[in-house]
Amino acid sequence: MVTALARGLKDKEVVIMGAFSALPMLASRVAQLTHAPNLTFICGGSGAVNPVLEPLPYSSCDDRLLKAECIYPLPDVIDLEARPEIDVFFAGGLQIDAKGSCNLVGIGEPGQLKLRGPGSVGLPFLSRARRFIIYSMAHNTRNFVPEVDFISGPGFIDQEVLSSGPSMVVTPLCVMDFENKKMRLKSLHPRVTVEMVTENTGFDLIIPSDVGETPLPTQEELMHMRRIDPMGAARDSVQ
Amino acid sequence: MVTALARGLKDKEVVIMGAFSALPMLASRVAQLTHAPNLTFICGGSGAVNPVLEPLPYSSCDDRLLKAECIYPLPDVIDLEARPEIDVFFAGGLQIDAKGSCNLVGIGEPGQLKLRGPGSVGLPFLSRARRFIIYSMAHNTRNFVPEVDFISGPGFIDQEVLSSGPSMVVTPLCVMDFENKKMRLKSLHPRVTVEMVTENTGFDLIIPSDVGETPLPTQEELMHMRRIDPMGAARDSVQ
Amino acid sequence: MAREEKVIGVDEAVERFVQDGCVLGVGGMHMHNNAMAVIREIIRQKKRIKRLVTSPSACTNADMLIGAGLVEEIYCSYVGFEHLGLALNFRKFAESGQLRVRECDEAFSVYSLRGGASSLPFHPLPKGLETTSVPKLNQEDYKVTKDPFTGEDVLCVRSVQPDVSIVHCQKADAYGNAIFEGSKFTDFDMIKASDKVILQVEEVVPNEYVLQKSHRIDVPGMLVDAIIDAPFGCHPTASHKYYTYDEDHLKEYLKASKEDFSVYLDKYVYGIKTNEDYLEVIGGREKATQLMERDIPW
Amino acid sequence: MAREEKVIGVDEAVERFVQDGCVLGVGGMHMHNNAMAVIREIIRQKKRIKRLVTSPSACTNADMLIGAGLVEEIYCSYVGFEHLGLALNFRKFAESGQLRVRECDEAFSVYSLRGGASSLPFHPLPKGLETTSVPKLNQEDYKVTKDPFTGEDVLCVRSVQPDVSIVHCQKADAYGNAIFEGSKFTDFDMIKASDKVILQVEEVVPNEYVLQKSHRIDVPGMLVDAIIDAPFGCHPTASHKYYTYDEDHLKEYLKASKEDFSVYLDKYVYGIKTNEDYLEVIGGREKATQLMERDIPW
Repeated sequence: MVTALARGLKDKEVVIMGAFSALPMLASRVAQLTHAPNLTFICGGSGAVNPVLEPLPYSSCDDRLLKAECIYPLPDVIDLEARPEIDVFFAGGLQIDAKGSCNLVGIGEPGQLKLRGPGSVGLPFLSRARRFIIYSMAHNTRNFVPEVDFISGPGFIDQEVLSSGPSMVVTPLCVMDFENKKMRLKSLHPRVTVEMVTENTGFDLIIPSDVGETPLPTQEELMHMRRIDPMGAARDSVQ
Repeated sequence: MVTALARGLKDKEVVIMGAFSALPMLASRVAQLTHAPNLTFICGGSGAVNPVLEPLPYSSCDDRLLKAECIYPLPDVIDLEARPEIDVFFAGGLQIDAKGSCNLVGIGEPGQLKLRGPGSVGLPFLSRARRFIIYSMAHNTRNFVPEVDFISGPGFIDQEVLSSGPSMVVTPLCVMDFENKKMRLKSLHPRVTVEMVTENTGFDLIIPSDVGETPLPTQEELMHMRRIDPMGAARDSVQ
Repeated sequence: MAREEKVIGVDEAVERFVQDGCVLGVGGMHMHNNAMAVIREIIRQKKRIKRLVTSPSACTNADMLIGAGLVEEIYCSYVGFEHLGLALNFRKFAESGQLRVRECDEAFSVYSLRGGASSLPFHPLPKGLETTSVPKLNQEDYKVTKDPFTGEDVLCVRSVQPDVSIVHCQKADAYGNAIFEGSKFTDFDMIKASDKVILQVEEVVPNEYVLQKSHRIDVPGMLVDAIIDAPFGCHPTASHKYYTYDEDHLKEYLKASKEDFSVYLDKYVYGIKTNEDYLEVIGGREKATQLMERDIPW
Repeated sequence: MAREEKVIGVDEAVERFVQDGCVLGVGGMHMHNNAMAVIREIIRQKKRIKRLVTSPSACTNADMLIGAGLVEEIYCSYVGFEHLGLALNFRKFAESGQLRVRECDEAFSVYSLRGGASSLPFHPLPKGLETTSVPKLNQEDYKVTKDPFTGEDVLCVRSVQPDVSIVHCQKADAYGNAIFEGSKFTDFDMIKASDKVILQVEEVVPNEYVLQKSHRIDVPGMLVDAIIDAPFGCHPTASHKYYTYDEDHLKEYLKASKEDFSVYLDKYVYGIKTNEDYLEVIGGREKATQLMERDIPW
């Protein structure tokens, strides 16, 4: 997952992530240490810009992030999220749908939620990031649904937004992208089959003829990951 | 002048001043060292809160103000000026009128100014300070006028404002206050006569029967002034 | 005359500044810098909270007050425990309708406080945020006006000014001039927007310390009404650069809030008198040392 | 691959980032932290400024560009020299109509940039500011909308986003992570609001220096496009904690702007090639020492 996320980032991009983001933090740092030395990444609530991540913490607001190039106050981070500076936003949700919308409000009807979610936090800013990458620690029919009950972060919706939308989805099973604004399988992680993915997805995923295998980390990437994350914070995140 | 200004401040008040304010800076610090230990004063553009003023600088943004309890960023100072926290605002202008309005825009007609003033800066916030004190480095018929050409800071105007308005005016000649929203002579500085004041005021000042003499500084006040302002920055301000 | 100091006891601070039925702000974010010593005292004094205002990501600071049954409604951008899971008191009270949720998002949390801090009647939002479900779920706090320059519709949020806020800083002098030693989160805007501010600190430093680094002082004392000297007062959350969060304790908390939360409250809140007693109950010096001993990269 | 550094020559920075006809922001306030090395280069390259944006109190940073005949219009809250008197180029060009003045005030300066920084279409003002002459004199930039929560009229200002801003910080690393060693004035909001940022600094520090004090870094490098290493680059204004303003020089400047300003420009701007040459012309090491030698209270 880390490798797929890291390779989804380009040099000179500005990348931002929110809560529960050991995985995108690690991916961003690995990208920076390999193919994207001019990447800037911002760890949400802490405001840490380009933290060295030695070691990678579990919490996005941890003071281990303070060894960084700047601790940018959160209100200023939010201002930045509204500016065209952000190239990539990492997103997720209780529910993710075929068009890439994410939901953290809850599951059920308004006023009669079966599951009250934590709340939408920064996901509404997906409408303004150049593009966004969805990552999910689980892949099953409960979280990959035909249509989200509530839109916290808009994917390809009917209304026009500034963002070009979601570009990639990474789960413990596979990597997906979008074709005509609908989710499409792109590559399978080792030992995962197309059937395992379709069985665990609550909608008809586009399955192209040339589904590849998700590339494995290089020796260099592995070395960085092990050094940055000796505690296994990123691995622990995956259910 | 310093003594009159200092005694116009009460303990626990929050006081703010803008450009060209050696005089109110010194007055505030003297007040703090004598009768108002819980006074807070903020030196405009520098953002210095409670600077020790050793020594008193000429410029309101001087880095000599950095020995202070906080350098509050200017945008935050402006936010504060809009809050009910500010008790006293020090004001002045190219023109000051009988109702205590101040003008820094210029003199003449819009689009055909005879004198282009520097601009209104923070004076519009006079509408929100609990009260304000006007100080002027000169007292003549050119700057004390019946009605200002432009309102940079509103005195007693027809529109309702949050402020209770101007409470005191201090010049090199005298101290004035307000009666029924019009300026009134309160006390004369040593060696100044009522005639000297009326001749140098461009409108009919209210002259009560009991015009007093402006109190002289006490030994304690004098000692503080000499220690804080050995260069004479405050004295140099007066024309 | 002498200058008055603002350091007082937590019981006195809560009695004086937290009124029944108030709009309460609580600072900190996720499991960091939650001013728990003051929040526990609010629970002990059973102060009823009309409306709770938090940073964009609230944690036990909100969940514990909710679990104690004291909160009527909350502006909710996020209440949870990040990698440790959902906030179960919040879930229970929200799902059952005992807690009214005013749905919001990070933009609301930030701009409503900034509007409050600047005495603005409302705060506009950047374009795009009208596309989510949030403004539709909360038409009381999100409304549309016209951009007077273009005539276009613009979504706005209500400005928020808490009656009183509880914020944790690492250091302050006795007059309230305070320093955040790590992340500030949205605490500074909360302080600016609030009518009264109770500041919980790890340590009270001399005024001379403040004068030497004035341009690194984050909060001028005039904004602070009471200072609570409470070392380890953020436990079980972290205080940046002082100690980390107590993961074992947070797991015990989450387990209790799944089962019977009153057991937790009895043991750690109602049964406790002073901050010193609390530190004993959570594990004393050994626990404190454990939370402080870390590989610190800075 | 290696990370790219952003330190470049002032001539290259102005060529690349200051376009003819741009909206230009200039930082600093009164006679402090004016980024004069860059401003002198703008004059040498005769870049025409469509609209000048300043802090609430501009000084020689605005007056010199105006005196060089390069500025079409200015958002004016204040242009002057504080205790040294009025800005005479500004007066002359404004009174003769050669300079268009968009009348404004400190609230406009602060909130228009904050609106720009937050990508808001406009920024509301606190009540009361509609009572002065300023909004009446500038109905282009001050307009009224409805508070959607109360239906009341609210005065608003236009948001401002300069095409490029010129700001002075005391320190930055080669990637633009920068520190204000004294007052920040409104420079930080100006940086946030601007499309491009040229940062003039007293000294370039190692990245390791920045990593050790990350929570005291005021500007993250991603906001900075070019760094100009210009010791004494604020002269004749001050650079906080480095040197004070040159009062003798400012008096010479004011005298020249009263008489024939081209004499001043020829001597100190057009006739100069490098920052080192400039430092020689203003008095060399002796002058520098004099401006640095002060009783420093911090």
